[in-house]
Amino acid sequence: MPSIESVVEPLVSLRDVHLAFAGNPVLKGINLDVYPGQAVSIIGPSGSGKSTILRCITGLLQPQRGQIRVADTRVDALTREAQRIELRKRVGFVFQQYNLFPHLSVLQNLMIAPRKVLGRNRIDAEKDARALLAKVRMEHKADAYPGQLSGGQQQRVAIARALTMRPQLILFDEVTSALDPETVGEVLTVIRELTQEGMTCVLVTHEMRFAEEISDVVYFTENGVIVEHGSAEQIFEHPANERTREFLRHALGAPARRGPIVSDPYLLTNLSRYSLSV
Amino acid sequence: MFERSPVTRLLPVMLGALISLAGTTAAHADATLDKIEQRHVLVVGVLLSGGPFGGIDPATQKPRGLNVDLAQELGRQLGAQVQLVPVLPANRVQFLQQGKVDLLIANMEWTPERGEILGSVPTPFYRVGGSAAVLKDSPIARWEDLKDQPVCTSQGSSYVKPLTEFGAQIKAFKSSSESLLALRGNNCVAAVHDATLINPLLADSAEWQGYRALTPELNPAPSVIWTRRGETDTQARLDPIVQELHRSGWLIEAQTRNHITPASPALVELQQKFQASGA
Amino acid sequence: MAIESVCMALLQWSPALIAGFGQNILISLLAIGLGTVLGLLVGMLALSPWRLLRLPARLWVQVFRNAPWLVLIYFTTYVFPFEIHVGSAYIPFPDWVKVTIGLALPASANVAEILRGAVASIPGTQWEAARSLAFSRWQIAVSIIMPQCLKRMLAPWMNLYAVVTMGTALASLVGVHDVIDTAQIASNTVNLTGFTVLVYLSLLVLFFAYCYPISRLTQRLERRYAFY
Amino acid sequence: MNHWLEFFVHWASSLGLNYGFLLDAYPRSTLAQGALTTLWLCLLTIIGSLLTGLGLAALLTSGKRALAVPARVFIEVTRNTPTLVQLYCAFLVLNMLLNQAVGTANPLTPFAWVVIVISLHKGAFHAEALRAGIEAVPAVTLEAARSLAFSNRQLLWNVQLPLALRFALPSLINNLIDLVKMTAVASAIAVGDITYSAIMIWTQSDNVLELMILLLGFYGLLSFIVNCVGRYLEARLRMPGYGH
Repeated sequence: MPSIESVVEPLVSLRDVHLAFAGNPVLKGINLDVYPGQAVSIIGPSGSGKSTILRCITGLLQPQRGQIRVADTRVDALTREAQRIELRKRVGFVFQQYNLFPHLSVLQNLMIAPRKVLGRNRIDAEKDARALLAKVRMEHKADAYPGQLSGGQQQRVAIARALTMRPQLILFDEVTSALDPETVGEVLTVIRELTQEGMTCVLVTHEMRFAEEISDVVYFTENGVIVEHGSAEQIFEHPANERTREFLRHALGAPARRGPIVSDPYLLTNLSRYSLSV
Repeated sequence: MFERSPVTRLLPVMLGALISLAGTTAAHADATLDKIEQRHVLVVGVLLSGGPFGGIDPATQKPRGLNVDLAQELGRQLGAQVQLVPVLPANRVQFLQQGKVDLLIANMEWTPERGEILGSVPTPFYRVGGSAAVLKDSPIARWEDLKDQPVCTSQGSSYVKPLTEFGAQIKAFKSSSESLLALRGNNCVAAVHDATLINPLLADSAEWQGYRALTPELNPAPSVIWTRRGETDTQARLDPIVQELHRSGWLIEAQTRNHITPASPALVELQQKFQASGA
Repeated sequence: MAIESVCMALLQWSPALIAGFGQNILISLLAIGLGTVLGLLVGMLALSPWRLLRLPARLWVQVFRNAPWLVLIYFTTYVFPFEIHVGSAYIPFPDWVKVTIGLALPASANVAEILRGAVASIPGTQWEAARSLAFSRWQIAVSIIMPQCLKRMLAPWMNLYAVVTMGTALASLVGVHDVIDTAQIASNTVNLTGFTVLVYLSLLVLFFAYCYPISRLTQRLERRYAFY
Repeated sequence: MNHWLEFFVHWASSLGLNYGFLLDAYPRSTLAQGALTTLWLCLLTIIGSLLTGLGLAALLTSGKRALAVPARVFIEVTRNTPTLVQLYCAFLVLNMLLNQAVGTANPLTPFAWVVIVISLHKGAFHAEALRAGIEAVPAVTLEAARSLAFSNRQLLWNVQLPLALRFALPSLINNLIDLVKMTAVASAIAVGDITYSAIMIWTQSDNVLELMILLLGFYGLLSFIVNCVGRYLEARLRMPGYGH
C-alpha cells in the first residue's frame, strides 16, 4: 500500500485516551490513527482494553481524558445523545455476540435502522437490504429469524446490518471469537472483501494470520497501553518489543478462542419469583 | 416458567376421587340425648359476631354473651361438658343437619320454613324481630319503601325472605360486621339485622347518630334453641330447663349481665307466664 | 380522647389478634407441610416413565392449580364430614383442619410444578454424564438430580409458603376463628370508626410483617441460585 | 337448550349428583347472572391490571428514585398481604371514610371496588414480570441498537419493549390465569359473582357438592380460555430459534 499519511487527514484519531471503570484503569493513554481506506487491526492479550477502544470510538463509552476524533467530530466532547446518534450513523459496529434482534427476521433486522433512523422508505430499504444480503451470501435466509441461523450466518447478517447505514467506517469487535471453527472462514471472507473494496475497518481480533493478511497497520496493546504499532509485516515478522514477540509466539501457535456462549433469553426467567397470589 | 397445559377436561374424574374421600356424613336419628348421656358432651353452635349475644372477651379470647351463657347453663344442668362451635349465619343450618353441632343457640328465630327442616325446643328463650338502620334523612319510612333498593344483611339471615318479598335487592355478607360497614360506606340504603343488634347500636354509639331504626320490627319471632328434626327426646329434656330459666329470672338476669338494651318485654311476659303456671 | 380510647381498645384486643394470627400460622405450617409431602409424591409420579402413573398425577396438578383457592376451601369445609368414625371412636374433624386440607391441595399441585420446573432446569448433560458412569435411572434421580433440585426448589417453595400464609385469610370466610374473624368481632364490639380503621390496618401490618421477610429471603436465595 | 339441560340432570343423577335445581328458573337465572358478573369482572380486571402493571413498570424502570421507590413499596405491600384483607380495607374501611368525606355522592359500588383492588393487586405482579422482562433484554442487544444510531425512544419502542414483552409474556399469562381465580373473593363483599350466587343457593338448600363441581368447572373453563388466548399470543410473538 502506498503511504498516504502525509497527504490525507486520519479518519479516526485517538490522543492520550484514558478510561477507568469504577476506578479501575482500562485505557492508560491510547494514541491511534486510522486513515481512510485503511484496515487497522488491534491485537493483544485478553483484557488489554482492545474492545474498549472500539466502544470509545463510537461513543458507547466516554473516556475520562484524552481526545477522540472521527472525521470532523470530537467524540469525547459530545454531550448530547442526539450528537452521538449523528456519529453512529457514520460508524458501523459488529459485535462478538452478533447481537441481532431476535424478534425480527433477517430482512427486518437489516431494514429497521435505515427505516427508523434514516427515515428511508420501505422499498429502497428493502432493495438495499437484499443487495447487502447477497453481498454477504445470505439472500436465501432473508425471512429466517436469527435464532434459526448458525453463528457464522448470524455474524454475516450482522455485518450486512452495519453496512445498511452506509458507514464511513466499520468497527469489528472480535467477530469470530464466538464462532465454531468451521464458520470462521465464511465471516473472514466477507471482511476481506470489504477491505479490498476500500472500506475503512478497525478490527479487534485473535485471528493472527488473518490480521497479518489483511491489515495495513497493526496495533499491539497490553494493559491499556499501545506497546507497539506498525505495518503488518513489521509487527508480525520483525516485532521490536519483547512483549510483542512473547505474545505472538503463543498466539500464532494456538489461536485463542472462547467457546460459543449460549444465549437463550428464556434461561433467565427459569424458576423466576413465583407469581402466585391469594 | 412453568408450563401451562390444557385444563380440567377431566375435572369430574378428579372430583370423583375427592368425593369418595369425603365419604358420607352420617346423620344420627335422635342420638343427641344418648350422646349427651353417654359421652357427657354437648356440642353447641353459637353465633359470635360481636355484640351482647355473642362475641369474644379480648383479654381471655373466650366466647362470651347471652348465647354462650345459655349454652353453659344448659350443659351444667345436663351434667355435660359444653363444646362451643362458632357458626356463621351461612353455615349454621348445615352444621346442625350434618351433626357437627347438637344444638344451635345462634340468634336464629323460629320461622315455618325452618320449622320444616329442623326441630326446636318449644319454649323460646327470647323474642326478636328485624330492624333496619337507615340514614336519618333517608326517604325510607316503611319496610315497603325498600322495594328495588340495595339492602345489606348477613348470609342466611331469616330476614332475607321477607325482604325479598318486599322486592329489596339483597346484598348478603358473611356477618353483620361487614354489612354494617357496607351501610356506612353507602353501598346500601339499609342494613337489616336483629333489633337487639340495631337498637343498642343506634342508641349508644355516637358514630351512629346520623342513623335511625326502621319500625315496626320485621317479623318478630321467638328465638329458640334448635335441634335436628325429629329429636323430640332432646326437645322434651330441654324444654323444662328453659321454662325454669324463665321462671327463676335467670334469663332476665343474663340479659342485664350482658348489657342487652333495651330489655326485652317478652322476657318479663314469659317469666310471668311460667311463674303463674308453675305456681 | 378519641384517639386514646381507640389505642386503648387496640391494646386490649391485641392479645386476641395475636392469638388469632397464631391460628393462621398454624394452618399455614400444617398446610405447607402436608402440601409438600403430597406435592413431592405427585411430582415424582408426574415424572415417572409410566403413563399410568403420570396421567393421574398430571390431572391432580391441573385440577388443583386451576381451581380458585376459595372454592377449594369451601369444598373441603362443606363436603368433608365433621367427624370420622374409627371403630367406636369419633375423631373430630374441625373446620380449621378442613381449611388446612383445602389449602394443602393447591399447595401440593404447586409443589409438584416446582419440582418439575427444578428437574427441567437441570441440564440434560447431567443425566448423560451420570449414565455414562453407569448409574441407574433411580440412582441418578436420587444422588445426582435431587440434590441439585432441592437447592433450586427452595426459593419458589418459600414463596409458595408465603402465598399459603396469605391464603389462610380465606379461612375466616368459612367461619374459622382466625385473625380476620377476630378483627371483625373486635370492630363490631368496639364500634368506633377509628378502631375499625386501625384494626383492619393492623391486619395488613401483621401479614406484611410475616410474609415480607420470607419474600426478601426468597429473592436473596434466588439471586444466589439464579446462575450456575 | 332445556332439552340438553334435562339430559344433563338425568345423566348427573345416575352419578348420584342431584342437579335438579338447575331446572328451576330462579336458581338457574341466579347462576347465569353470577356467571355473567364474573365474566365482566374478569374482563375489566384484566384490562385494569395490565394498565396498572404498565404504569408501575414504567415507574420502576424510570431510573428516578422518587418514582421507583413508591412503586416498589406499593408492589411489596401488595404482594405480601392477602387480597381478602386488601379488599376489606378498601371496601369496608376506605369506602366508609370516603363516604364520610364526600357524603352520599360516593359513586363506588362493591363491584367497582373489586375491580380496583384486583387490578391494583395483579398490576403489581404484572409490573414485576414486565420489569424482569425489561431487565432480561441483554445489554449487548441494546448496545447493538445504539451502535445503529437509534435514539432512546426508538430503542425503547423497537427493541426493548418488543423483547421485554416476549420475555414477560409467560409470566403475564400465568398472572391472568391467577386473576381469573382470584375474582372468587368478590363474593366476600357481596358482589353477585358466580361464587356468591352459589353460596346464596346452597344456604337455602342442600346441594353444596353439585354447586362446587359447577364452580370448579366454570373457573376451569375460564382459565382454559385465558390459557388458549395466551398460547395463541405466544405463538404469534414467538422468536424462532429461542426458547420453547
